[in-house]
Amino acid sequence: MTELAGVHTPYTVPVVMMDVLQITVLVLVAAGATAVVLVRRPVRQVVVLSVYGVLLAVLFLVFQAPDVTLSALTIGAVALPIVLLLTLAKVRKPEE
Amino acid sequence: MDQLLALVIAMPLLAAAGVSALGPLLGSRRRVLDAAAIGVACAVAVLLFIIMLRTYGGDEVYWFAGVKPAHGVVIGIDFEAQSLSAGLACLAAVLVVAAMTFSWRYFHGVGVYYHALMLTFLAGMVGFCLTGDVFDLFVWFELMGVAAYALTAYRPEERGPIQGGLNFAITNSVGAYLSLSGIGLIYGRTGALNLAQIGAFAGRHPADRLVVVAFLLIISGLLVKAAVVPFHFWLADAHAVAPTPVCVLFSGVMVELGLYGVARVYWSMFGAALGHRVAVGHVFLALGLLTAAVGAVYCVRERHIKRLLAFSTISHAGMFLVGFALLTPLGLAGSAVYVVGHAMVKGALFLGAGIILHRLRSVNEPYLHGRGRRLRVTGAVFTLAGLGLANLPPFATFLGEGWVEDSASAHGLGWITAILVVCTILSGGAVLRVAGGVFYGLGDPPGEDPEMAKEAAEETSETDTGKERTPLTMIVPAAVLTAAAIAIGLVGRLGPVAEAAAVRFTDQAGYNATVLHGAVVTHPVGLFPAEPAGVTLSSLLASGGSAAGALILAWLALYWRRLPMVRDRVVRDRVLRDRVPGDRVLGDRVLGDRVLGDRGPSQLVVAVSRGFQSGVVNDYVTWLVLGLACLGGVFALIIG
Amino acid sequence: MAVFPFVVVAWILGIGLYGIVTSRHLVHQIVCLTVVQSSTYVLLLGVGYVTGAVAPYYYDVPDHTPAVDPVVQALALTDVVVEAAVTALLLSFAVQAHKRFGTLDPHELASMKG
Amino acid sequence: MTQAQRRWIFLVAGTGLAAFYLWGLSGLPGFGNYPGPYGPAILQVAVAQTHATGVVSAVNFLYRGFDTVGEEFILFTAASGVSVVLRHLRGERDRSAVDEAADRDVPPTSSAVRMVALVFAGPAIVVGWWLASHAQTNPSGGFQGGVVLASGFVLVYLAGEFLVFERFSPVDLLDVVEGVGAGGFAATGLTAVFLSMPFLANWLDLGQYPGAVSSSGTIALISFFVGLEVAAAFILIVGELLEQTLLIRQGES
Repeated sequence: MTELAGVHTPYTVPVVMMDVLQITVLVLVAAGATAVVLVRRPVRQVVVLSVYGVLLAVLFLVFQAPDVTLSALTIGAVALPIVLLLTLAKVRKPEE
Repeated sequence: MDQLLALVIAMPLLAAAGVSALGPLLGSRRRVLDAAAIGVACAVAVLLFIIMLRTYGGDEVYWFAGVKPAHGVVIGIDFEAQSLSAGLACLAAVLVVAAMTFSWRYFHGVGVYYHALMLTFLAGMVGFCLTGDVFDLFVWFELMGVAAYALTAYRPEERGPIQGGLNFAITNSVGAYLSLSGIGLIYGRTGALNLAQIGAFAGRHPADRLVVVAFLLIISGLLVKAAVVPFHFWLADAHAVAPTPVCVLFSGVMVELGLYGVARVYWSMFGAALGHRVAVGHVFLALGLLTAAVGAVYCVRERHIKRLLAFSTISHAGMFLVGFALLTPLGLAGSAVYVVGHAMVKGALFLGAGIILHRLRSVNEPYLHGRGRRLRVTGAVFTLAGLGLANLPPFATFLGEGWVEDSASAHGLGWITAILVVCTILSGGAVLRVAGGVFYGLGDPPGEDPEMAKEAAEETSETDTGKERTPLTMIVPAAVLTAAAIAIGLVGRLGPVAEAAAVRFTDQAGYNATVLHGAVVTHPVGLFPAEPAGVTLSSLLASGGSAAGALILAWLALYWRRLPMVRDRVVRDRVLRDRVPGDRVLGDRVLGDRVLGDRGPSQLVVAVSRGFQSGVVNDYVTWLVLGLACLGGVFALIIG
Repeated sequence: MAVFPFVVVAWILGIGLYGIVTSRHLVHQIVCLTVVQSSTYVLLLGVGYVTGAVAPYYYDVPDHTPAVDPVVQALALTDVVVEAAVTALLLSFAVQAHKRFGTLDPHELASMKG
Repeated sequence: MTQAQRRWIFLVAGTGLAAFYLWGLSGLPGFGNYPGPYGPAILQVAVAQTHATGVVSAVNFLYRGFDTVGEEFILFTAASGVSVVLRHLRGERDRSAVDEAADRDVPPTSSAVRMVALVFAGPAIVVGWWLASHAQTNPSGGFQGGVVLASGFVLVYLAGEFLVFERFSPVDLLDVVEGVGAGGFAATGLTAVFLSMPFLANWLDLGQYPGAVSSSGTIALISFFVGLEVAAAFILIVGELLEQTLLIRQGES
C-alpha cells in the first residue's frame, strides 16, 4: 500500500505491528476452531466455544469491525452458550 | 414507479407477523386469520401473475429504498423481474394457496404458527426468485430453508419428523454456508454484490481460477437444495416425514428453485466469464442424467408412497437440469414448462397421498392394496395425475420434456431422449402401480421389504377427526391442480412465448444494461437463436411411448406373479413359505428373490442402496464434500 | 500475509466439516456447524479489509479518512443473526430427538427412525 | 459406512476440495487490498445522505435494509419453529408432570449468584436499550441491543426468580411483541410505499445534525423495531428451552 505510506494513519500502532497482531489473532482463531471441534464432551465444548467466540470478537476488532465484534460477543460468547447449556441441561443423561 | 414488486414480498411478511401477533389475541376466532392468510397468498399469486404478463415485453427493476446505481456502481438492492422468474414465484404462490386450502381441515389444530411459517416460506421463495443481488439470494435462501426445516418438523410428536428435519437442516445449512463462502470470494474479487455488476466485472476477462472456485461454491448450496446426485440424500428423508401439504411445496417448487438459482447465477453472473463452454454444459448434463436415473431407480423400488413420490421428484429434477444444461433457449423453455406441469401433477399426487393418509391412516403401499376402492374421486385424480407424470399428452409435462428432447436432438444429443423416456417410464410406472393397487385393487399386493414396511408403518395419521368422508377442501385443490396441468398444456402459442421468455433470461448483456443503466431491452438476444417450439411428431411419439410404457410397467408390477412362466414357482414358494411360521414379511422378500433368480446381486443392490441412503447425516455431508471435490477437479481441468 | 487469512478461512471450514462428519453427538455436530459458519465471517471481513484504514465510523474522525469496507460488515452482521437463528432451531430439534429416542448419536437416530 | 470409512473418504475429498480452494485463491487481490467499488461508493455518500455517522448501520438499515428484512424474518421464523418443535412437550407436562424427575440433582442457587445476577440484570436491560437506540451513531444497533436486553431478562432467571421470569414473558405476549417487532419493520418499509416512495425508503426527517440520537430518520426507527423483535425472539427461544428445564425442576420440588 504505497499510496498509504505518506498518509497519516490514525492507528496508535504502525502498520507492521498491525500485521503481526492480525497474524497472531488469526492463528489463535484457527487453533480455537480446531479445539471446538476436537473437544467432544459437550459441556466442555460449550466452554471452548465461548472462548472461541471471544477470539473471533478480538479478530473482528483488529479487522476494524466494531459492530461485528459486538455481535460476535453477544452471540458467540453469551447467547449461544446459554442456549447450548440449556439444551444440554435438558438432554444430559442420568449417569453423567 | 411500480410498487407491485415491493408488495409481493412485503404482504406475506407483514401477514406472517400479523398472524403471529394477532393469533393469541383472537383466541378461538382464529379461523379468521387462517382465511386471511390464504387470502394474502391468493393476492400474491395474482400480483405475480400480473407481473409475469407485464414483464414479457421487458424486464422490470425495483430499487429498494430508492437507492439507484450511481455512475454504473450499484449501492442498493434490486428486484429484477422477468417473465420466467415472476412465473416461478407465481407458481410458488399458487402451490402455497393449494397447500393451505388443503390444510383447512387437515390438521387436528393447524395453529397460528403453521400459517406464519407458510407465509414466510412463500416470502422466501418470492424473494429468491426476484432478487438481483447475490447476498440477498443467500438471505432468502436461508429464510426459505429455516421455514422449511420448521415445517418439516411440524408434527414433532412423531419420531420421524425430527430425524428427517435434522438431516434436511444440517445438509442444507452446510450447502448454504458453502454458497456464502463463494459469495465472499467473488465479492473479494469484484467488490460487487449485484448479479449484473458481478457479471459485468467478471465478464471482462476470461474466467480465472478464482471465478471458477466461486462459481462452484455458490452453486453447491443450490445443488443441495435442488437434490442433484450426490447432494440429494436429504430429500427423501425430509419428504417422507414432512406434512403432506408441505411436501407439495418441497417437491413442486422448492427443489426447482434450487435449479432456478443455478440457472440465474449462470446466466447473469458467470456465463460470459466462463465463456459459455460446451464442456461446462456437459458437466451439468452428466449430473442431470445421473440424477434422473438414480431417482427413477429408487422410485420404482419404493413402497412408502411419500418417499416414492420424493424419489420421482429427484428424477424429474435431473431432467430439468438436463434442459438447462443444453444452454439453449428451447431447452430452458422446456424445463420451465416442465417445472410448471410437474409442480401441478406432483402437487395433486401429494395431496392425493394426504387424502389416503387422512382416510386410511397409512402410506404403506402393500398394506393399502385394494383398501382405497371407496375413494373414487381421489382415485381418479391420482390416476390422472400419475398419467400426467408419465407425460401423457396434453399434460404440460409432455410439452416440456418434448422441447428438451427436441433441443437435444437439434444439437446432436438425440440419445438423451432414450434416457429421459426410460426415467419417465420408471417413475410414472411406479406411481401408476400405486394407483392401480390402492384405488382399484388390481393385481397382487407388492412384496414387502421388511425395512420399508418398518419405515412405512412409522407414518401414522396426520389427522384424527372426520375420517368418514373426504372434505371438499382436500379434494378440490388436487383436482384443480390436475386440471390446470392439462389446461396449461392446451394454451395456444405457449411454445413461442415460453421460448421468448427463455431468450430474455439468457440475454446476459440485456440483463446488465437493464439493471446497471436502466435500459429497456425490447429485443433480447440470447446466446443461441430460438429454435422452433412446437409439437413435433417425435415428441408425440416419445411422450405417448412414455405413458404407454408406464402403464405397461405398472401392469407388470401388479401382475407379474400371474405370468405363466413364474406362476408355478410362486405357488411352490408360497407353500414353502407357509411351512415356515414366523416372519411373513421376510417370506415375501425371499420369495421375490427366488422368482427373480438372482438373489445375490439383488440383495447386493439393496445393501448398496441402503448404504447410500443411510439416514446418517454424517454420511450425507461426506458425500457432499466428495461430490464437490470431484466437481472441482472437473472444473479445474476444463478451465485451468 | 497476502493470502494467510484466507488459508485460515479454509482451515476453519475444513475442520468444521470434519467435525460434522465424525461427530457422534448431535449437539457437538450443531456446534461444528457454527464453526463452519464462522469461517464465512472471517472470509467476509478479510476480503473487505483495507490496510491502514479505520473502522467505517465518522463519529470522531475527519470525513474521508480511508475506511475499511462497511458492506462486508453489514453482511457479517446478517450472517451472525442467521447463525443464531439456525442454531436455536437445530437445538430445539436436538431436544426433541433426545426426548423421542433417548439418544443424540446420529447413527442410533438413523437406525431408530423406522 | 463405518466411522473409519467415513473419516478416510472425508480426508481424501476434503484435501481435494481444499486444494481446489487454494488453487483459486491466486485470483484474489491480496489481504488488505479490497478493490471496491461497492464500499468506497457507499462511504462517499452515506453520511451526507443519511445523517448517520455509523456507516455500517446505514448500510444495514437503508442501503441494504432489504437484506435486514430477510434477516429479521429468519429470526422470526426460527423462533416460531422452536415454538412448534417444543410446543408438544409443553402440552405433555399437563399429562405427566413427574417424568424424568428423579435422576436430577440440581443444587439450589446460591445467594451470591442471586445477588450478582439481580445486580446485573438492571444494567443489562439499560445497556441493551441504549445499544438498540444508538444504531445511527455508534457501533451498535437493534440486533446487539436486543440480545443484551434479552439477556437481562435471562439474568432474572439465573437469580432463581423463574416465576418472575415467567410472569414477565408469557409465551402469548412474546408472540405479540415478536410480531410487532418484525411486522413493524415491514410496516415501516410499507409506509414509504403508501407515501409513493420505494419500499424501505426513508420517509422521516433526517434531523439537522449527523450523529445526534434523533437523527437519520427511519434508520433509528427500524433499529428500534429490530431490537424489539430480537429481544422477543431470544427470550422466546430461551423461555421455550427453560420450560424444558423447568419440567425437571418442578418434578423435584
